Amino acid sequence: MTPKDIVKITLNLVVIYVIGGLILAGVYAKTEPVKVRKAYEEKQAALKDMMPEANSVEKLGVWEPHDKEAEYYAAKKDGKTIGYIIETYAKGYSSYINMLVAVNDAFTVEKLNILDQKETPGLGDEVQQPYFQKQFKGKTLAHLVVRKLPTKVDIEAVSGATISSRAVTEDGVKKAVEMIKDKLSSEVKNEQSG
Amino acid sequence: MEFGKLFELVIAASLINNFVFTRFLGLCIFFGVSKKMETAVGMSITFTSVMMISAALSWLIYFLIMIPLHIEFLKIVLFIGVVAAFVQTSDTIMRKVSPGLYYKLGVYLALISTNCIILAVPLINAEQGYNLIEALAFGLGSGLGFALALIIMASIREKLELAEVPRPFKGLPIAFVTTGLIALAFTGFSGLITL
Amino acid sequence: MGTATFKGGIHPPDKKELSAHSPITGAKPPKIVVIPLSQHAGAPCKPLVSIGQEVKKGEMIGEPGGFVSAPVHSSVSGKVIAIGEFQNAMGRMVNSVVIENDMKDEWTALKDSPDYMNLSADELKEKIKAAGIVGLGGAAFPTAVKLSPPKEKPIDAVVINGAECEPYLTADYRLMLEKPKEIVEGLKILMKVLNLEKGYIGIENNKPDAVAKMKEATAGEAGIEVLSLEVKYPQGAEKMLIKAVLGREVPSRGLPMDVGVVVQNVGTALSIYEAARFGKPLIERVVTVTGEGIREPKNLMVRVGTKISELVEECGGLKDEVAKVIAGGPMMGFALSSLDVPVTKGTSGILVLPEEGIVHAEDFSPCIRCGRCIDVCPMGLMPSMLSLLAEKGHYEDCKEYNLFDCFECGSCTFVCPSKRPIVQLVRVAKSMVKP
Amino acid sequence: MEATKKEHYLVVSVSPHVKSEETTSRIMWTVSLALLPAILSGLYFFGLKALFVTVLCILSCLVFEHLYMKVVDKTSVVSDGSAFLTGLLVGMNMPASLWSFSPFEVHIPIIASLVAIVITKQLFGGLGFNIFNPALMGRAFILICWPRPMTIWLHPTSSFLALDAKTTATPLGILKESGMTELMKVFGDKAGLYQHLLTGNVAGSIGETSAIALLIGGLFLLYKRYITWHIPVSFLGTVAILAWIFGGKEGLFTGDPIIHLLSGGLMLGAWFMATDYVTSPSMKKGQIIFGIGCGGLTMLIRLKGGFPEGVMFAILLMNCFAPLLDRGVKSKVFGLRKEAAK
Amino acid sequence: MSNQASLGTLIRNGVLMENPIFRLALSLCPTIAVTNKLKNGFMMGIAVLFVQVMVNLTISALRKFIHPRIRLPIFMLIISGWVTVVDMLMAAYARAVYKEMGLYIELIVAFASILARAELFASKNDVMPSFMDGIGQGVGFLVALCIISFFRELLGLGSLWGHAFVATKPLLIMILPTGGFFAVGILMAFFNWIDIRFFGGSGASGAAH
Ligand SMILES: Cc1cc2nc3c(=O)[nH]c(=O)nc-3n(C[C@H](O)[C@H](O)[C@H](O)COP(=O)(O)O)c2cc1C
Ligand SMILES: Cc1cc2nc3c(=O)[nH]c(=O)nc-3n(C[C@H](O)[C@H](O)[C@H](O)COP(=O)(O)O)c2cc1C
Ligand SMILES: Cc1cc2nc3c(=O)[nH]c(=O)nc-3n(C[C@H](O)[C@H](O)[C@H](O)COP(=O)(O)O)c2cc1C
Ligand SMILES: Cc1cc2nc3c(=O)[nH]c(=O)nc-3n(C[C@H](O)[C@H](O)[C@H](O)CO)c2cc1C
Ligand code: SF4
Ligand code: SF4
Ligand code: SF4
Ligand code: SF4
Ligand code: FES
Repeated sequence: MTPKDIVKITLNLVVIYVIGGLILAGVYAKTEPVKVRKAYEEKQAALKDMMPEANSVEKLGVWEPHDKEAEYYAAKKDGKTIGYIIETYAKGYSSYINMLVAVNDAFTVEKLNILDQKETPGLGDEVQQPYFQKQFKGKTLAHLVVRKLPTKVDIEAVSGATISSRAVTEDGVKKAVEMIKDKLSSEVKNEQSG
Repeated sequence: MEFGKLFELVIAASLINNFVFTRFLGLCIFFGVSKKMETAVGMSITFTSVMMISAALSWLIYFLIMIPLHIEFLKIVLFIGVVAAFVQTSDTIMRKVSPGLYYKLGVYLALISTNCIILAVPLINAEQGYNLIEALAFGLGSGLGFALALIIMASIREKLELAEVPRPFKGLPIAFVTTGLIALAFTGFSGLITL
Repeated sequence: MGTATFKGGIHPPDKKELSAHSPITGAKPPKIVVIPLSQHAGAPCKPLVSIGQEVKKGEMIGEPGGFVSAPVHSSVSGKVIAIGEFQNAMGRMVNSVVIENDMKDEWTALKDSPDYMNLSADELKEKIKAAGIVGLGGAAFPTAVKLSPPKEKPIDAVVINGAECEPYLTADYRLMLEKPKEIVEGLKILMKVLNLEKGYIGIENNKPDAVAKMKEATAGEAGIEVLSLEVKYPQGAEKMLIKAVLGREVPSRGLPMDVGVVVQNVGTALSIYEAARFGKPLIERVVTVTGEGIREPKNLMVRVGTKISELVEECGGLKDEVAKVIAGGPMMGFALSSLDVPVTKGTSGILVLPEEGIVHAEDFSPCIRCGRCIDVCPMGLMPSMLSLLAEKGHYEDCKEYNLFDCFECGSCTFVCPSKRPIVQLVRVAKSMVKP
Repeated sequence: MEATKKEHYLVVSVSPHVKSEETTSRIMWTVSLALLPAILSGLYFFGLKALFVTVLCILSCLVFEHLYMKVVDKTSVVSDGSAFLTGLLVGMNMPASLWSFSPFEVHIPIIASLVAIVITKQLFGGLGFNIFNPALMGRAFILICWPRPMTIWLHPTSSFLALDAKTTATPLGILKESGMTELMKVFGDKAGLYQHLLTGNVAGSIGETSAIALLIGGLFLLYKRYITWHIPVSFLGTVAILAWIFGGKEGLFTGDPIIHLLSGGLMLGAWFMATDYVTSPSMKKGQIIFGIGCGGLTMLIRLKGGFPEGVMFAILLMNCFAPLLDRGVKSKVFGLRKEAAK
Repeated sequence: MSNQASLGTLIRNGVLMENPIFRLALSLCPTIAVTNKLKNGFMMGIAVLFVQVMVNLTISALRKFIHPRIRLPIFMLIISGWVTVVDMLMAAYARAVYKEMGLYIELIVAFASILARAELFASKNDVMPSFMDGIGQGVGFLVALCIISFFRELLGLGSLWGHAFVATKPLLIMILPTGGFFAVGILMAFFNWIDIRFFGGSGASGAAH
């Protein structure tokens, strides 16, 4: 390799890196804020959707269902807490099912939204269907149990996917409600004792 | 418990989420070198070792350099650079130190550096936020799973050489159908470990 | 059950009762004999006679063409009427001497040796060589060569092969019943030539009377043992026989002498005795003419060179218009395309299968990998793979499956439910690649 | 003598000149015969619906085989019995509930037959060349496509013509989902359960429920030497041992091997499907490894996996390894010692 | 491929004769991974098209400037740069699709077909032909992905571009791994059949790797 080659190679590298770096940095600078903003908006929209009557949602804390990080929020209307939104994970048939649960201040379920799951198409993934998710509205802790027969009081399993149904109901929603109830009562206790 | 988790990770990466049969990675190489058992074995060995080392290397770069500097967005450029550089270096070293081994495995090294699977492991590691040990386990599992797939496929394709496969299906098409059927058999592992 | 045997093998219906009870009788003297100059493994003979020459019975008409070779003698007295290429049983054209029988049966002078047991080993071997003796068990390998093992391969046992495992054939069986003493003498000569203490006679135990006869004949003979072997084809193949009798495994692609053994057929033993005692050359042998397609199955003492058509005639002729005539047994014999070919030193039987007994080799189906062929292969091969590879033209790959260890016994082909012509495919493969 | 020569037509072919009576089609038909007790038991417990489904599968397989041969211009060999046997086995692996026209479900067995015959068998070169067990591949395919109908099990009833569709869970399904206590509740006690499992008076695929009928067929094949002991024994043995060690809830070595041996598709799989010559290794040593692999995977899936039953996937997974096992395990060649190998 | 070849030929080659997927069997991973829905397949195709064209352009423009010794590393650098651009763009503007197939977008960087075109064509030709070649190759890829994902979504989900035609899923397996391999295998065989039947070809597809 002649010195000329070395110079040329160095020049090559420098030029390409500089130009490439500039382009990438430029695109990054342009897209990153969009990405962050959109992600934020999506999340807010999702949270909002959980409690339409609330006009602000405030993060309360973080918990770790199945060692995964999840947040929970207080939904407020005109500064007054009207309910809570909890993100959770449930151990399903072949995947962890990611969902948002909304409860009102009496800890009755308002809404369930399954965000992500990789259950068996045609079986377990039916839990994503509205007919299954709608059942949860108005259920209290005592009625968060799965029945395999038609029921109006409790949760009726998706037929052929009892495991997934149970996961959503008992491992997901129920535990989330229990958690928020626990946390709040201990906070209350703390406040009282403190 | 920690060990149990790692074991699960290896099993999951090799069987349940086998790169070839469920994740669709490394298919070009998979179909390219599974015609003969000899090449399949050579590739398997090369692959598993490269997989683990590049998992470790890229983990170090990602967590010790890129995250502190906030240049995660360059991960594609840097990972491919690191992996290619590593493969190139081992190529050179192997040629000098062990020409015999180089003669056997060198050609696979060259194939690997332009393969998507080699990049997939660092990317998945980064996405999942695995720690170093987990990243290594994942690299190992993926490598073993790929090796398993290659060796099974090579033995089947050698057998198919003698079969009267309909002419339009000869070669790659029947290999694809076979892979589909193996993938179907591998769904038997689904639900074994929740991921 | 204690009967010695080997791994694998098959049990085809043995059909020996067709001819088992007919004593050996002399065949009618042929009017013409066609004596091929190459009846043995090894180099062909050079003719010693010319057209028009008168020859005596037992006169040498062809001299050995090399070390692995054996002289050929006239089986009749008469006149040489032609020398040239004639078809043999395998369908090949071979140089042959045609002699017209003058029906006088005049012998040449033979050298009688009543005290043959006192001759030296070399003298005995010379007699065997001069008598043109070759193995009568199948391959027709010159016996004298077998008896001259190289120094580095010491021989410590000789085995007389009385298995006669091929279905239908009864030539060796009748010999053992009718000439047990002579066979034992032949064995003793073999032991003397090779300077051995031990000799064995192996007989399949579907021939208990032959076992009894041979035991009787060997009573009081030190060092000779008669063993009854499990009935199973190919018990008589020499590698299997040695495994059964001595428990030794002839190495892959090796020879019996690699494990210190010489194997000879019972007929060969008899010829050895006759050569040593009377100086009689090998000009006739026992041939079983049998099968459902022939009217009167017989065991005949036949002169070498007799046309097969004459034997068929003597046994009442063929029953059907369409038939398969086989030189040898049903497992390894050759189907004849013409009956106008001569009996040679290696012809142990003429088998006639009637029309309904013919299996057509053409309609075979794919291998279903049932593994039956693998179970029966006495050599422990994978005939299924051999046949598949050969069928698809992957001849080189056959070697990985030990192509050249196959001795074409046909066991695999017999059992194959898909009727695959495995032996044929193996032969094709063998002809396409170098060992 | 000239005359003799003229009169006769001599057939020439290569040795050997005698062959055994065994033929491929005789083997296939005999294996079908050995399945008769099991299919009769299936018909007894699941009635006309089972008959309908089984006949549908057999006919579809025969038709697909014939059509394929016509399309590729080969002579049709439907009479060799292998397509019939495949069809019979496809049928025996279906739940009888698939007889239904409303909701329309009869296309399911037909597609299973299509996958079995055309994709799994013929695309790979036809009889003798397929890598995977056709009947099981057909079943796996439809299980994934229509998981719901494929997991609806008719209640075994003794009334042949009953068209009601009372459904229930399979014993293994109950065991997996609700545990042993629930199982005992349904069947009374262990003896009652064993009895049901032996006779076949439980929910399940048409031909898999009666362990005793399958055992009779399997032993018949063993006696006729159409199969050897290696695969069934190593398969069943592995299942029994693993069930005993890991099958119990109270800890190691508390499991009940008998339940696992008698239930699900194990008997059918071990005697009739893992033993398929074409898709299993041909060397004995390979067959034993194959059987152990099948047993191990079956129990892994039954105890830890997502499916209540693992026999089908276990056999299909081991089918992938059969060519490898054949390659790795070679016969011991006479007179060839390891070090002597050239 | 000579420089005289018309632009039309170049495109036709890419789309038909040397289709990276069906004829060359290159870049197979995304072919199967993202083609369970038409929309995903299409987006992937567009992404590849974009990268291929931009890479070809960049390399042909810089080809005199790049020192041959470090040709390949530079090519890789350029490719990974453009892939990063696509990755960031999609992450920001096509979020739903990106969530489903982000990994495979990033893996475009390792597509043998892109590097192969860069090396075999763009590094030897002018900007304009290289641009056309990129379009040809990219469109070929796009078409293949669309064909595969068309069948897979239609059969597997009974819908197209997310619009359902039937309430049931006709052949669910088609959107699963098995269905992906089947679809590619059967389509390849179909093209082979056409080749054999109508053009007397050998029907052998697939240069290894
Ligand atoms: C191919 C296949 C996939 C399955 N996938 C799921 C699933 O995703 N979720 C689930 O709960 N059950 C799934 N199952 C069924 C379970 O194994 C179990 O049988 C079912 O949950 C029992 O529910 P049932 O009592 O309502 O029938 C699947 C079964 C099969 C055969
Ligand atoms: C498959 C097979 C079967 C054989 N069976 C016999 C037999 O039953 N009796 C026999 O004498 N030779 C048999 N032979 C020939 C023997 O292997 C061996 O060559 C012979 O006994 C040697 O003696 P010879 O040289 O006197 O013929 C058989 C050979 C083969 C390949
Ligand atoms: C090429 C060749 C060389 C042989 N050399 C010897 C030998 O040196 N010593 C010996 O005892 N037998 C020798 N044999 C004879 C064999 O051991 C065997 O007896 C003969 O081939 C008969 O075969 P059969 O089993 O088919 O009858 C030789 C055979 C062949 C074909
Ligand atoms: C013992 C035995 C078992 C068989 N088992 C099966 C089976 O499980 N599934 C099947 O489709 N065919 C089976 N067959 C039939 C036949 O071998 C099968 O169709 C081939 O796989 C087709 O090449 C069996 C045949 C035999 C002899
Ligand atoms: S068939 Fe062959 S081996 Fe058997 S007895 Fe006859 S010659 Fe000997
Ligand atoms: S079969 Fe084999 S051993 Fe016997 S004569 Fe022929 S070549 Fe020799
Ligand atoms: S013919 Fe060859 S392969 Fe067949 S059984 Fe005999 S030795 Fe084995
Ligand atoms: S006996 Fe015939 S069908 Fe059976 S494995 Fe051997 S060759 Fe194949
Ligand atoms: S290996 Fe070629 S695209 Fe993945």
